[in-house]
Amino acid sequence: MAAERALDWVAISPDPLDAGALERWARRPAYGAVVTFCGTPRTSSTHDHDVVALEYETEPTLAEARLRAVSDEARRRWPELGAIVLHHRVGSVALLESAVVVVVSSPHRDAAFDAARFCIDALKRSVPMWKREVWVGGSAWSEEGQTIVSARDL
Amino acid sequence: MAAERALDWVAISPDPLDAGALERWARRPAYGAVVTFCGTPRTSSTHDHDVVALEYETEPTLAEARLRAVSDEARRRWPELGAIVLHHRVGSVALLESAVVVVVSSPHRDAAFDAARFCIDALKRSVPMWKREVWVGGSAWSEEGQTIVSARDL
Amino acid sequence: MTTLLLLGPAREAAGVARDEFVGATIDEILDAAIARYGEAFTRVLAVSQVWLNGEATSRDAPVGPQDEVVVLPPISGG
Amino acid sequence: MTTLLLLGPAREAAGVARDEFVGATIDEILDAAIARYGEAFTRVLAVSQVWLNGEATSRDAPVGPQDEVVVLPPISGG
Repeated sequence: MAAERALDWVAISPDPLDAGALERWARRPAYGAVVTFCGTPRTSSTHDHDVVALEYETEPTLAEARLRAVSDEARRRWPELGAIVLHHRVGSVALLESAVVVVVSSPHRDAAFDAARFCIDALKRSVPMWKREVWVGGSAWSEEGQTIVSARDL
Repeated sequence: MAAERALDWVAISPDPLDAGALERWARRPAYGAVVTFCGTPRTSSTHDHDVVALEYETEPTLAEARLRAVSDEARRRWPELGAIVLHHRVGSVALLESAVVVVVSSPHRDAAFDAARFCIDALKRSVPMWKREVWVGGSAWSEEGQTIVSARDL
Repeated sequence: MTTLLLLGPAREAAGVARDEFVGATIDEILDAAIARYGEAFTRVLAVSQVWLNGEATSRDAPVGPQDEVVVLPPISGG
Repeated sequence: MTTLLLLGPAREAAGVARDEFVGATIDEILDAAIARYGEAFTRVLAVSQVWLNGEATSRDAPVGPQDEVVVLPPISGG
Protein backbone atom coordinates (compact mmCIF):
# COMPACT_ATOMS: atom_id res chain seq x y z
CA MET A 1 0.00 0.00 0.00
CA ALA A 2 1.37 3.42 -0.80
CA ALA A 3 0.14 6.86 -1.65
CA GLU A 4 2.92 8.88 -3.22
CA ARG A 5 2.45 12.48 -4.25
CA ALA A 6 5.15 14.84 -5.48
CA LEU A 7 6.45 15.63 -1.99
CA ASP A 8 4.34 13.39 0.28
CA TRP A 9 4.73 9.67 0.63
CA VAL A 10 2.66 7.83 3.22
CA ALA A 11 2.46 4.05 3.38
CA ILE A 12 1.38 1.10 5.49
CA SER A 13 3.58 -1.77 4.37
CA PRO A 14 4.24 -5.41 5.28
CA ASP A 15 7.75 -5.15 3.83
CA PRO A 16 10.92 -4.10 5.67
CA LEU A 17 11.40 -0.32 5.77
CA ASP A 18 14.63 1.03 4.27
CA ALA A 19 15.19 4.28 6.15
CA GLY A 20 18.23 5.18 4.05
CA ALA A 21 16.29 4.89 0.80
CA LEU A 22 13.39 6.94 2.22
CA GLU A 23 15.82 9.60 3.42
CA ARG A 24 17.38 9.80 -0.05
CA TRP A 25 13.91 10.15 -1.58
CA ALA A 26 13.28 13.20 0.63
CA ARG A 27 16.46 15.01 -0.45
CA ARG A 28 15.92 17.87 -2.89
CA PRO A 29 18.33 20.61 -3.96
CA ALA A 30 16.12 23.30 -2.41
CA TYR A 31 16.07 21.65 1.04
CA GLY A 32 19.34 21.53 2.94
CA ALA A 33 18.07 19.80 6.10
CA VAL A 34 16.69 16.26 6.33
CA VAL A 35 15.57 14.81 9.67
CA THR A 36 14.74 11.10 9.92
CA PHE A 37 13.13 9.26 12.81
CA CYS A 38 13.25 5.45 13.01
CA GLY A 39 11.30 3.57 15.66
CA THR A 40 12.64 0.08 16.34
CA PRO A 41 11.51 -2.61 18.81
CA ARG A 42 13.12 -2.39 22.22
CA THR A 43 13.90 -5.46 24.32
CA SER A 44 12.32 -3.85 27.38
CA SER A 45 8.61 -4.52 27.63
CA THR A 46 5.39 -3.41 29.30
CA HIS A 47 5.21 -7.07 30.38
CA ASP A 48 7.90 -8.97 32.31
CA HIS A 49 9.69 -10.49 29.34
CA ASP A 50 12.48 -9.65 26.92
CA VAL A 51 10.82 -8.67 23.66
CA VAL A 52 12.18 -10.43 20.54
CA ALA A 53 9.73 -8.90 18.05
CA LEU A 54 6.67 -6.67 17.78
CA GLU A 55 3.62 -7.50 15.70
CA TYR A 56 1.67 -4.58 14.32
CA GLU A 57 -1.81 -4.68 12.87
CA THR A 58 -4.19 -2.12 11.44
CA GLU A 59 -6.67 -1.55 8.63
CA PRO A 60 -4.36 -0.13 5.91
CA THR A 61 -6.85 2.14 4.12
CA LEU A 62 -7.95 3.75 7.39
CA ALA A 63 -4.39 4.04 8.66
CA GLU A 64 -3.09 5.60 5.43
CA ALA A 65 -5.85 8.21 5.52
CA ARG A 66 -4.75 9.13 9.04
CA LEU A 67 -1.08 9.23 8.01
CA ARG A 68 -2.07 11.64 5.25
CA ALA A 69 -3.91 13.79 7.82
CA VAL A 70 -0.67 13.97 9.84
CA SER A 71 1.35 15.08 6.83
CA ASP A 72 -1.36 17.62 5.82
CA GLU A 73 -1.32 19.08 9.32
CA ALA A 74 2.50 19.30 9.33
CA ARG A 75 2.36 21.23 6.03
CA ARG A 76 -0.26 23.57 7.44
CA ARG A 77 1.95 24.34 10.46
CA TRP A 78 5.30 24.50 8.57
CA PRO A 79 4.53 25.73 5.03
CA GLU A 80 8.24 25.79 4.16
CA LEU A 81 8.60 21.99 4.37
CA GLY A 82 9.99 20.01 1.46
CA ALA A 83 9.25 16.28 1.41
CA ILE A 84 7.36 14.34 4.09
CA VAL A 85 7.62 10.55 4.35
CA LEU A 86 5.48 8.61 6.84
CA HIS A 87 5.81 4.82 6.59
CA HIS A 88 4.58 2.28 9.12
CA ARG A 89 5.22 -1.40 8.85
CA VAL A 90 2.63 -4.06 9.74
CA GLY A 91 3.20 -7.70 10.69
CA SER A 92 6.19 -8.96 12.64
CA VAL A 93 9.05 -6.51 13.15
CA ALA A 94 12.26 -8.00 14.59
CA LEU A 95 14.80 -6.27 16.83
CA LEU A 96 16.95 -3.82 14.81
CA GLU A 97 14.28 -3.48 12.10
CA SER A 98 12.20 -0.30 11.82
CA ALA A 99 8.51 -0.34 12.67
CA VAL A 100 8.06 3.29 11.65
CA VAL A 101 10.08 5.79 9.63
CA VAL A 102 9.42 9.55 9.44
CA VAL A 103 11.48 11.77 7.12
CA VAL A 104 11.05 15.53 6.73
CA SER A 105 13.13 17.83 4.55
CA SER A 106 13.17 21.60 4.75
CA PRO A 107 15.34 24.55 3.70
CA HIS A 108 16.59 24.88 7.29
CA ARG A 109 16.95 22.49 10.19
CA ASP A 110 14.68 24.08 12.79
CA ALA A 111 11.50 23.37 10.81
CA ALA A 112 12.76 19.92 9.82
CA PHE A 113 13.32 18.95 13.47
CA ASP A 114 10.07 20.50 14.72
CA ALA A 115 7.97 18.95 11.97
CA ALA A 116 9.58 15.49 12.22
CA ARG A 117 8.89 15.47 15.94
CA PHE A 118 5.32 16.63 15.41
CA CYS A 119 4.81 13.91 12.78
CA ILE A 120 5.98 11.02 14.97
CA ASP A 121 4.10 12.33 18.02
CA ALA A 122 0.92 12.84 15.98
CA LEU A 123 1.32 9.51 14.19
CA LYS A 124 1.57 7.64 17.50
CA ARG A 125 -1.59 9.28 18.80
CA SER A 126 -3.78 9.60 15.70
CA VAL A 127 -3.14 6.51 13.56
CA PRO A 128 -5.02 3.30 14.44
CA MET A 129 -2.27 0.76 15.13
CA TRP A 130 -2.13 -2.16 17.53
CA LYS A 131 1.04 -3.76 18.77
CA ARG A 132 1.68 -7.18 20.28
CA GLU A 133 4.87 -7.77 22.21
CA VAL A 134 6.37 -11.15 21.33
CA TRP A 135 8.81 -12.98 23.63
CA VAL A 136 10.14 -16.51 23.73
CA GLY A 137 7.11 -18.63 24.59
CA GLY A 138 4.37 -16.01 24.46
CA SER A 139 2.93 -12.70 23.34
CA ALA A 140 0.45 -10.05 24.50
CA TRP A 141 -0.98 -6.71 23.46
CA SER A 142 1.20 -3.82 24.52
CA GLU A 143 -0.33 -2.27 27.63
CA GLU A 144 -0.20 1.44 26.85
CA GLY A 145 -3.82 2.05 25.91
CA GLN A 146 -4.47 5.51 24.48
CA THR A 147 -7.57 6.95 22.89
CA ILE A 148 -7.08 7.84 19.22
CA VAL A 149 -7.14 11.59 18.58
CA SER A 150 -6.98 13.75 15.45
CA ALA A 151 -3.66 15.16 14.22
CA ARG A 152 -5.12 18.66 14.01
CA ASP A 153 -5.97 18.54 17.75
CA LEU A 154 -2.34 17.89 18.73
CA MET B 1 40.00 9.52 9.54
CA ALA B 2 37.73 7.97 12.13
CA ALA B 3 37.56 7.47 15.85
CA GLU B 4 35.13 4.70 16.68
CA ARG B 5 34.37 3.71 20.26
CA ALA B 6 31.69 1.29 21.40
CA LEU B 7 28.83 3.79 21.06
CA ASP B 8 30.54 6.90 19.66
CA TRP B 9 31.71 7.32 16.12
CA VAL B 10 33.08 10.68 15.00
CA ALA B 11 34.81 11.18 11.68
CA ILE B 12 36.06 13.77 9.21
CA SER B 13 36.04 12.02 5.85
CA PRO B 14 36.72 12.84 2.20
CA ASP B 15 34.40 9.98 1.13
CA PRO B 16 30.64 10.18 0.49
CA LEU B 17 28.58 9.78 3.68
CA ASP B 18 26.05 6.93 3.72
CA ALA B 19 23.40 8.13 6.16
CA GLY B 20 21.47 4.85 5.96
CA ALA B 21 24.52 2.80 6.94
CA LEU B 22 25.33 5.18 9.80
CA GLU B 23 21.74 5.02 11.01
CA ARG B 24 21.87 1.20 10.99
CA TRP B 25 25.12 1.29 12.96
CA ALA B 26 23.37 3.35 15.68
CA ARG B 27 20.50 0.85 16.11
CA ARG B 28 20.75 -1.32 19.22
CA PRO B 29 18.06 -3.52 20.80
CA ALA B 30 18.01 -1.38 23.95
CA TYR B 31 17.30 1.86 22.04
CA GLY B 32 13.96 2.18 20.29
CA ALA B 33 14.38 5.68 18.87
CA VAL B 34 16.92 6.74 16.26
CA VAL B 35 17.04 10.34 14.98
CA THR B 36 19.21 11.21 11.97
CA PHE B 37 20.07 14.64 10.62
CA CYS B 38 21.55 15.06 7.13
CA GLY B 39 22.80 18.42 5.94
CA THR B 40 22.98 18.71 2.15
CA PRO B 41 24.02 21.61 -0.11
CA ARG B 42 21.20 23.95 -1.03
CA THR B 43 21.03 25.74 -4.37
CA SER B 44 20.29 29.05 -2.66
CA SER B 45 23.42 30.93 -1.71
CA THR B 46 24.83 33.76 0.42
CA HIS B 47 26.11 35.07 -2.94
CA ASP B 48 23.98 35.79 -6.01
CA HIS B 49 24.44 32.45 -7.75
CA ASP B 50 22.87 29.01 -7.86
CA VAL B 51 25.14 26.73 -5.87
CA VAL B 52 26.14 23.48 -7.63
CA ALA B 53 28.47 22.17 -4.89
CA LEU B 54 30.04 23.11 -1.57
CA GLU B 55 33.72 22.63 -0.76
CA TYR B 56 34.59 22.00 2.88
CA GLU B 57 38.01 22.23 4.43
CA THR B 58 39.41 21.78 7.92
CA GLU B 59 42.32 20.26 9.83
CA PRO B 60 40.99 16.73 10.48
CA THR B 61 42.73 16.02 13.80
CA LEU B 62 41.57 19.31 15.29
CA ALA B 63 38.04 18.89 13.89
CA GLU B 64 37.67 15.32 15.15
CA ALA B 65 38.71 16.39 18.64
CA ARG B 66 35.96 19.02 18.54
CA LEU B 67 33.41 16.49 17.22
CA ARG B 68 34.34 14.26 20.16
CA ALA B 69 33.77 17.20 22.53
CA VAL B 70 30.26 17.59 21.07
CA SER B 71 29.44 13.93 21.60
CA ASP B 72 30.91 14.00 25.14
CA GLU B 73 28.78 17.03 25.99
CA ALA B 74 25.63 15.36 24.58
CA ARG B 75 26.28 12.31 26.80
CA ARG B 76 26.77 14.54 29.82
CA ARG B 77 23.40 16.24 29.17
CA TRP B 78 21.47 13.07 28.15
CA PRO B 79 23.03 10.15 30.05
CA GLU B 80 20.42 7.74 28.64
CA LEU B 81 21.70 8.06 25.06
CA GLY B 82 22.68 5.00 23.07
CA ALA B 83 24.90 5.55 20.04
CA ILE B 84 26.13 8.92 18.75
CA VAL B 85 27.45 9.33 15.20
CA LEU B 86 28.95 12.64 14.03
CA HIS B 87 30.45 12.56 10.54
CA HIS B 88 31.46 15.56 8.45
CA ARG B 89 32.68 15.31 4.92
CA VAL B 90 35.51 17.43 3.49
CA GLY B 91 36.27 18.31 -0.12
CA SER B 92 33.61 18.86 -2.75
CA VAL B 93 30.02 17.90 -1.84
CA ALA B 94 27.52 17.90 -4.72
CA LEU B 95 23.81 18.69 -4.52
CA LEU B 96 21.89 15.75 -2.97
CA GLU B 97 24.99 14.45 -1.19
CA SER B 98 25.38 14.87 2.58
CA ALA B 99 27.98 17.24 3.98
CA VAL B 100 27.19 16.25 7.56
CA VAL B 101 25.34 13.37 9.22
CA VAL B 102 24.31 13.19 12.88
CA VAL B 103 22.69 10.06 14.32
CA VAL B 104 21.57 9.60 17.92
CA SER B 105 19.82 6.56 19.39
CA SER B 106 18.06 6.47 22.73
CA PRO B 107 15.50 4.34 24.58
CA HIS B 108 12.84 7.01 23.90
CA ARG B 109 12.40 9.62 21.23
CA ASP B 110 12.41 12.84 23.28
CA ALA B 111 16.07 12.49 24.25
CA ALA B 112 16.99 11.30 20.74
CA PHE B 113 15.43 14.42 19.16
CA ASP B 114 16.82 16.83 21.77
CA ALA B 115 20.33 15.37 21.61
CA ALA B 116 20.44 15.17 17.80
CA ARG B 117 19.44 18.81 17.59
CA PHE B 118 22.00 19.80 20.20
CA CYS B 119 24.68 17.86 18.31
CA ILE B 120 24.09 19.54 14.95
CA ASP B 121 23.73 22.99 16.53
CA ALA B 122 26.90 22.49 18.59
CA LEU B 123 28.79 20.98 15.65
CA LYS B 124 28.01 23.99 13.47
CA ARG B 125 29.30 26.41 16.09
CA SER B 126 32.19 24.53 17.70
CA VAL B 127 33.93 22.57 14.93
CA PRO B 128 36.46 24.42 12.74
CA MET B 129 35.09 24.02 9.22
CA TRP B 130 35.22 26.36 6.22
CA LYS B 131 32.87 26.20 3.30
CA ARG B 132 33.21 27.55 -0.24
CA GLU B 133 30.11 27.95 -2.37
CA VAL B 134 30.75 26.76 -5.92
CA TRP B 135 28.66 27.92 -8.88
CA VAL B 136 29.08 27.66 -12.63
CA GLY B 137 32.05 29.93 -13.35
CA GLY B 138 33.13 30.80 -9.84
CA SER B 139 33.33 30.17 -6.10
CA ALA B 140 33.65 32.08 -2.84
CA TRP B 141 33.81 31.52 0.91
CA SER B 142 30.36 31.33 2.43
CA GLU B 143 29.58 34.66 4.08
CA GLU B 144 28.21 33.61 7.45
CA GLY B 145 31.24 34.27 9.64
CA GLN B 146 30.86 33.03 13.22
CA THR B 147 33.37 32.83 16.02
CA ILE B 148 34.12 29.24 17.08
CA VAL B 149 32.81 28.41 20.56
CA SER B 150 33.05 25.37 22.84
CA ALA B 151 30.29 22.72 22.84
CA ARG B 152 30.02 22.89 26.62
CA ASP B 153 29.20 26.63 26.40
CA LEU B 154 26.14 26.00 24.16
CA MET C 1 -25.94 -5.20 5.36
CA THR C 2 -23.62 -2.75 7.16
CA THR C 3 -19.95 -3.71 7.39
CA LEU C 4 -18.33 -3.92 10.82
CA LEU C 5 -14.52 -3.74 10.99
CA LEU C 6 -12.92 -5.11 14.14
CA LEU C 7 -9.35 -4.00 14.79
CA GLY C 8 -6.57 -5.24 17.07
CA PRO C 9 -7.88 -6.55 20.39
CA ALA C 10 -11.48 -6.16 19.09
CA ARG C 11 -10.65 -8.51 16.21
CA GLU C 12 -9.11 -10.94 18.65
CA ALA C 13 -12.11 -10.83 21.00
CA ALA C 14 -14.63 -11.18 18.16
CA GLY C 15 -12.65 -13.85 16.32
CA VAL C 16 -13.18 -12.06 12.98
CA ALA C 17 -11.76 -8.90 11.40
CA ARG C 18 -14.78 -8.03 9.26
CA ASP C 19 -18.45 -8.95 9.58
CA GLU C 20 -21.86 -7.80 8.36
CA PHE C 21 -24.92 -6.80 10.35
CA VAL C 22 -28.39 -5.39 9.82
CA GLY C 23 -29.34 -2.35 11.90
CA ALA C 24 -30.64 1.22 11.60
CA THR C 25 -28.07 2.89 13.89
CA ILE C 26 -24.56 2.24 15.14
CA ASP C 27 -26.04 1.20 18.51
CA GLU C 28 -28.17 -1.46 16.83
CA ILE C 29 -25.14 -2.80 14.91
CA LEU C 30 -23.12 -2.98 18.12
CA ASP C 31 -25.94 -4.70 20.05
CA ALA C 32 -26.09 -7.34 17.33
CA ALA C 33 -22.30 -7.72 17.50
CA ILE C 34 -22.41 -8.18 21.28
CA ALA C 35 -25.02 -10.88 20.84
CA ARG C 36 -22.88 -12.64 18.24
CA TYR C 37 -19.41 -12.38 19.88
CA GLY C 38 -20.09 -12.55 23.63
CA GLU C 39 -18.47 -11.24 26.77
CA ALA C 40 -14.81 -10.81 25.74
CA PHE C 41 -15.93 -8.55 22.91
CA THR C 42 -18.26 -6.60 25.20
CA ARG C 43 -15.33 -5.80 27.51
CA VAL C 44 -13.17 -4.55 24.63
CA LEU C 45 -16.05 -2.56 23.14
CA ALA C 46 -16.58 -0.79 26.48
CA VAL C 47 -13.16 0.94 26.16
CA SER C 48 -13.17 1.34 22.35
CA GLN C 49 -13.93 4.18 20.00
CA VAL C 50 -16.43 3.57 17.20
CA TRP C 51 -16.04 5.34 13.85
CA LEU C 52 -18.36 5.56 10.87
CA ASN C 53 -16.64 5.63 7.46
CA GLY C 54 -13.31 6.67 8.91
CA GLU C 55 -14.54 9.43 11.22
CA ALA C 56 -15.62 9.62 14.85
CA THR C 57 -19.37 9.90 15.29
CA SER C 58 -22.09 9.40 17.91
CA ARG C 59 -23.48 5.94 18.57
CA ASP C 60 -27.02 6.92 17.61
CA ALA C 61 -25.90 7.85 14.10
CA PRO C 62 -27.99 6.19 11.38
CA VAL C 63 -26.27 3.63 9.15
CA GLY C 64 -27.09 2.11 5.79
CA PRO C 65 -25.90 -0.81 3.70
CA GLN C 66 -22.94 1.09 2.17
CA ASP C 67 -21.59 2.20 5.55
CA GLU C 68 -18.58 0.89 7.41
CA VAL C 69 -18.58 0.89 11.21
CA VAL C 70 -15.16 0.43 12.83
CA VAL C 71 -14.38 -0.63 16.40
CA LEU C 72 -11.04 0.84 17.53
CA PRO C 73 -9.67 -0.24 20.92
CA PRO C 74 -7.13 2.05 22.63
CA ILE C 75 -3.86 2.14 20.68
CA SER C 76 -0.40 1.30 21.94
CA GLY C 77 0.92 4.79 21.39
CA GLY C 78 4.53 5.68 22.19
CA MET D 1 60.65 25.89 15.11
CA THR D 2 56.99 26.35 16.11
CA THR D 3 54.38 25.04 13.67
CA LEU D 4 51.74 27.46 12.35
CA LEU D 5 48.55 25.96 10.87
CA LEU D 6 46.54 28.20 8.55
CA LEU D 7 42.94 27.16 7.96
CA GLY D 8 40.28 28.09 5.40
CA PRO D 9 40.51 31.74 4.35
CA ALA D 10 43.77 32.10 6.38
CA ARG D 11 45.34 29.32 4.31
CA GLU D 12 44.13 31.04 1.16
CA ALA D 13 45.52 34.43 2.21
CA ALA D 14 48.86 33.00 3.32
CA GLY D 15 49.20 30.69 0.34
CA VAL D 16 50.26 27.79 2.58
CA ALA D 17 48.42 25.50 5.05
CA ARG D 18 51.36 24.83 7.37
CA ASP D 19 54.52 26.73 8.06
CA GLU D 20 57.28 27.04 10.68
CA PHE D 21 58.45 30.07 12.62
CA VAL D 22 60.85 31.00 15.42
CA GLY D 23 59.41 33.04 18.28
CA ALA D 24 59.03 33.07 22.08
CA THR D 25 55.29 33.90 22.20
CA ILE D 26 52.24 33.57 19.94
CA ASP D 27 52.46 37.30 19.21
CA GLU D 28 56.02 36.90 17.94
CA ILE D 29 54.99 33.98 15.70
CA LEU D 30 52.11 36.00 14.27
CA ASP D 31 54.28 39.07 13.67
CA ALA D 32 56.70 36.89 11.72
CA ALA D 33 53.76 35.43 9.75
CA ILE D 34 52.44 38.92 8.89
CA ALA D 35 55.94 39.87 7.65
CA ARG D 36 56.08 36.74 5.49
CA TYR D 37 52.49 36.70 4.05
CA GLY D 38 51.56 40.37 3.71
CA GLU D 39 48.37 42.37 3.79
CA ALA D 40 45.67 39.84 2.77
CA PHE D 41 46.77 37.61 5.64
CA THR D 42 46.83 40.54 8.06
CA ARG D 43 43.18 41.30 7.25
CA VAL D 44 42.12 37.68 7.84
CA LEU D 45 44.17 37.43 11.04
CA ALA D 46 42.42 40.53 12.42
CA VAL D 47 39.08 38.64 12.59
CA SER D 48 40.51 35.20 13.41
CA GLN D 49 40.87 33.19 16.59
CA VAL D 50 44.30 31.81 17.45
CA TRP D 51 44.62 28.50 19.31
CA LEU D 52 47.63 26.83 20.87
CA ASN D 53 47.68 23.00 20.65
CA GLY D 54 43.93 22.78 19.98
CA GLU D 55 42.76 25.18 22.67
CA ALA D 56 42.01 28.91 22.84
CA THR D 57 44.71 30.89 24.61
CA SER D 58 45.99 34.47 24.98
CA ARG D 59 48.34 35.91 22.38
CA ASP D 60 51.14 36.50 24.88
CA ALA D 61 51.29 32.77 25.71
CA PRO D 62 54.85 31.37 25.44
CA VAL D 63 55.49 28.81 22.70
CA GLY D 64 58.22 26.26 22.13
CA PRO D 65 59.44 24.10 19.25
CA GLN D 66 56.88 21.30 19.89
CA ASP D 67 53.90 23.65 19.90
CA GLU D 68 51.29 24.13 17.22
CA VAL D 69 49.69 27.55 16.72
CA VAL D 70 46.47 27.57 14.66
CA VAL D 71 44.83 30.53 12.91
CA LEU D 72 41.03 29.99 12.67
CA PRO D 73 38.98 32.52 10.69
CA PRO D 74 35.25 32.78 11.47
CA ILE D 75 33.41 29.59 10.41
CA SER D 76 30.49 29.31 8.04
CA GLY D 77 28.16 27.94 10.68
CA GLY D 78 24.54 27.04 9.95
